[in-house]
Amino acid sequence: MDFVQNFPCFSVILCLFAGILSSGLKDKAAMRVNTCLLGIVTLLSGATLLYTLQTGQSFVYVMGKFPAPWGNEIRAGVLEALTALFFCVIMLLSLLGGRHKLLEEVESGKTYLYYVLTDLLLSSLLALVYTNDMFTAYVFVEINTISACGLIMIRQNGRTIEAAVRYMIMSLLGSGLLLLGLCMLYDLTGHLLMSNMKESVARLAATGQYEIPLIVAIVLISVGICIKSALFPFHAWLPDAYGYSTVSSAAILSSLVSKGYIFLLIKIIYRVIGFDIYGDTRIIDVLFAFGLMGMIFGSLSAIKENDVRRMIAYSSVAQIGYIYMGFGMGTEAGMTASVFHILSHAATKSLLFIAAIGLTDVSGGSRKFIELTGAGYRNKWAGAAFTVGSLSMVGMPLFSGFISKLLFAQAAVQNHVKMLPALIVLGVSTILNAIYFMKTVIRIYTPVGYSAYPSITFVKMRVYAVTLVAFILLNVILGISSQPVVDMIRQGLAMFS
Amino acid sequence: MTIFQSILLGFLVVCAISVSFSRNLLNSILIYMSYSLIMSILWVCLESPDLAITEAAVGAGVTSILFFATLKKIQAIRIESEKAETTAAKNNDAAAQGRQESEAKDRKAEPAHE
Amino acid sequence: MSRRKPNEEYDKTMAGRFFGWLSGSKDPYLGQVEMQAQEEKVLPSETIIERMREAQMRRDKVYDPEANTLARLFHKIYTASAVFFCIALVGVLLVTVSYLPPSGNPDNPVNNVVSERYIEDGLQETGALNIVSGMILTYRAFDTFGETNVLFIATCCVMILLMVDDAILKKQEAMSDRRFEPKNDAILQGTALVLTPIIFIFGIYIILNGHLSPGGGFSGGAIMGAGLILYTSAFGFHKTQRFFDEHIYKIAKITALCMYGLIGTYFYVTGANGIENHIPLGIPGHILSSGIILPINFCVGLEVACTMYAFYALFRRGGL
Amino acid sequence: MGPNLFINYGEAVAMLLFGIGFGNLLLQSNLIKKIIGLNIMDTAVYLFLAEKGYIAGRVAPIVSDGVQDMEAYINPIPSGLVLTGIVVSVSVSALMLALTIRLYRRYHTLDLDEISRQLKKEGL
Repeated sequence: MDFVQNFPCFSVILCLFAGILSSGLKDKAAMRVNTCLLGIVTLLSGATLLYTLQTGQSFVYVMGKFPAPWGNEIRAGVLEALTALFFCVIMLLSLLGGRHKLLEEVESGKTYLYYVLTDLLLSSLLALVYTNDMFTAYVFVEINTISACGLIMIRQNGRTIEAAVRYMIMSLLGSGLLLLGLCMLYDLTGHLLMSNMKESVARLAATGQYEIPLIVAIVLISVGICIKSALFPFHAWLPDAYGYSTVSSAAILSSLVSKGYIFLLIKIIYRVIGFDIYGDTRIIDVLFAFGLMGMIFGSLSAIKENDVRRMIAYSSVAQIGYIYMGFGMGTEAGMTASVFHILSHAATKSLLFIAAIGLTDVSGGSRKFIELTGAGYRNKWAGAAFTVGSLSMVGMPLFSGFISKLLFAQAAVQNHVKMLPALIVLGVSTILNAIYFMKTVIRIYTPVGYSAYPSITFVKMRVYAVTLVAFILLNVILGISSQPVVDMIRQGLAMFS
Repeated sequence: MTIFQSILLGFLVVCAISVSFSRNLLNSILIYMSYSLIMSILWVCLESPDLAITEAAVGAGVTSILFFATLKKIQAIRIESEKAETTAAKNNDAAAQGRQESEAKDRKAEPAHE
Repeated sequence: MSRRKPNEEYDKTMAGRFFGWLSGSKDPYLGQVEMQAQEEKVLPSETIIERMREAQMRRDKVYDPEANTLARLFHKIYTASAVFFCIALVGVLLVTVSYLPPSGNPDNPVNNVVSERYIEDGLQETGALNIVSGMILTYRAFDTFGETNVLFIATCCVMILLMVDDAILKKQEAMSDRRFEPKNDAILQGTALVLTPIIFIFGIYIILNGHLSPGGGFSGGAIMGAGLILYTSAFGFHKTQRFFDEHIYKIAKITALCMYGLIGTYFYVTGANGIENHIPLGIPGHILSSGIILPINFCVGLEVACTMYAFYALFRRGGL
Repeated sequence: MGPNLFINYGEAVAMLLFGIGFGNLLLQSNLIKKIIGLNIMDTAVYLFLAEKGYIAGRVAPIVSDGVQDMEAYINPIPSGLVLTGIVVSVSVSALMLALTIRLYRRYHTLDLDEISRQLKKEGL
């Protein structure tokens, strides 16, 4: 066995260790440990990605000496490694971009706990990405939920605590349903490892035995994960949680935490239930419908919003709708588009959050649109970054959002029944996106002769500006040379089944 | 054994429903405690002693203690004489003034009975 | 900045103009484009106050359930639909249960090769008489490590919420003298004096016998934590702090988790790479046996006991 | 309705409890009761699992007298899963209780609807 195959296991364990050790360190040291950790894990994920691309197949890593149906397992293929790499990079950039706000907004003496939380959050995300065992997935979903709750409430005002409570209640409803579905599936198959479960499920589906319990279990798992990832009717907690927490948390939550759950759902669809059986249950039609509704209603709520961060949060609801719409197509192309949208949305949404904080900082900390007038001149880096993010969200060519919209449109054309609604809603949603994002961009570039707030220069915010530039580059790279990424996603999805 | 288990299961359902409808928070936590204990007995019947020990220690023990500590913190456990006043204050909850008064009273009374 | 041209010339180059724009030296629209800044409209302060009052009244009206029939209606609809959803959920689940394999039947799909190997070879492979302990700590060790980390992260979150700064805590205690101390209740203290050692010994017994009899790290740790809580509520935080303060808590927690992590990692990596691990399994039935299970149980027990006590202390006092 | 509802009476009760807990979590406006509902929901799932692991006439999976036969012991896997689950649920409920304390300190009420009404009235 090659040494590289140890890397996924190492990266999860390293994150856990870093979190544990950071809990005994001072604030500064914990920050350094966190940054080093993110760098190392990025390298490890990159090496895994290269290795899987070279060998062209996925590998299974047995945690302990007991093989398949008895022990825990980790599995890494192209898609897993790509997602892990992407998650690490985005987390690193989000933390760097929000660092100056973190010092202001978190009680001094508790900052190290923030880094403990992010370390463990990263470990849970990686475990969700790599795991090949349903119960491990459940345990790490819980770690993910608790640490996300911590990230929300670490900035302590009444709003965030209330948002954290709402978030926890919705998440725990979702976890309960997920656990129940998982137990039922275990009862029907007798296995907990994904590969063995898939064999049993295929056998059950072929013989028609236990048909109703199987469908109910699949529905419970899907609904649980939909609740946790804030699909449209379950999104009530989202605007407060994203809008009032500290900016790094908002970026991480919107771009990584919900995506981790969605990635788990993709794994379950492909590796536990099987794509065809999942398509036959018709739950994908429900996902499709709710995805479309989310696209419209999320955008409408965003237009009504008078607060820039809540607007971006509502835009997340719409984007999650896009992802579920891709699931709902029930085709490979739809899945590819969804996975690409996960990556592109993660890159863009965190950029928008980080840029928005730069704009509000030069507007006296207010997030109302009226105060933001001309903020693009006062903080030019943030203004440019916000413009790039908005253009990408709207779907301008050159940026990543364009590619994902293109892929969604292609996928829609292949599916004859769902083509018309998908294309119409895609168009309407793009227009709505354009309305609220362009409104903001015009607002921040409306000149004001005299401003009460001073402008900010490069020297004062070097790290912040470099982060924004890195984000913009990431976006543009995803937009211009999207083909290799799309190919990798196709290859990875092919490895899943 | 089946009859015994059925009785226990019946108790579980009764406890769960009465938790939802009991007015006093202290009562509902006590009922939840007994729910946990019944659950752990049931697990002994189902031949899982590991679970029974853990549930008795964690579910009925530590979780309930945490609930009590919370109630103490939010001043839901009051000494009897105060109870009448505060329930009266609770009834016209909309009147914010009355609430504040009762809180002020609670704060004054707190060191005495903590 | 090293630049060869003098300042005036540099300002005229593209780079100079770009960086000048970036650092906000000049607003490019002003004067050159036919675009004028809006004049600021100044409202008299009475109007502002009036408007604020109106807005507040409007809000009160909109969000007051007594005044707003629409909100009340919405609430009713929400409640009704939630009740309906719950009843429907229970109905669906009951129907599902009626189709599930019959309970207590040996031929169910759950009783397959997986549990067969756990039962028939578990003793030889793990050295533990208690198959459940053997299963969660060796076969499925990664899950259990994750679970211990759930406890750890929950403590961190509770700390974020409830931890009070040490100086403030000291001041508070100085002001309201024995706020967190009990009132020297003779019955409570007498009982605690007898019970605490027994509870501790029982907890340690359960942890050490985790691989031989029911129990293990989690239950034993919870029992020990309960013992600590009993001692604290009888004798007060000051007496507990003599042997268990924040410093010791941190050391114990980090040591336990790191030990667990190291043992676990050694076990995973050697197992996965096909290297023989040199952990002896011992003779089944002895206390010192069963390989990694005993030390891991010990670590888990320590961590759980610390966590349970930390929850209680943070809830009661806001510090350890 | 399938054939096994009355044979699976333990599971049926577990599902009933799950529904009650779910309803509490969804409908109660009092936070403490919500948390109790959450605990009831979790334990209901664990009851379901334990029932599924039980096999009539067999004993707990602790090797005694050197008998190592599949026919002698119940399935150990559900017990292991539930053991994990109990610890998860206690940490989640501790976190929720801590949140409750903070929320009470800020708004002096446990009613989540009341809190959001106050927030909206403040116009935030």
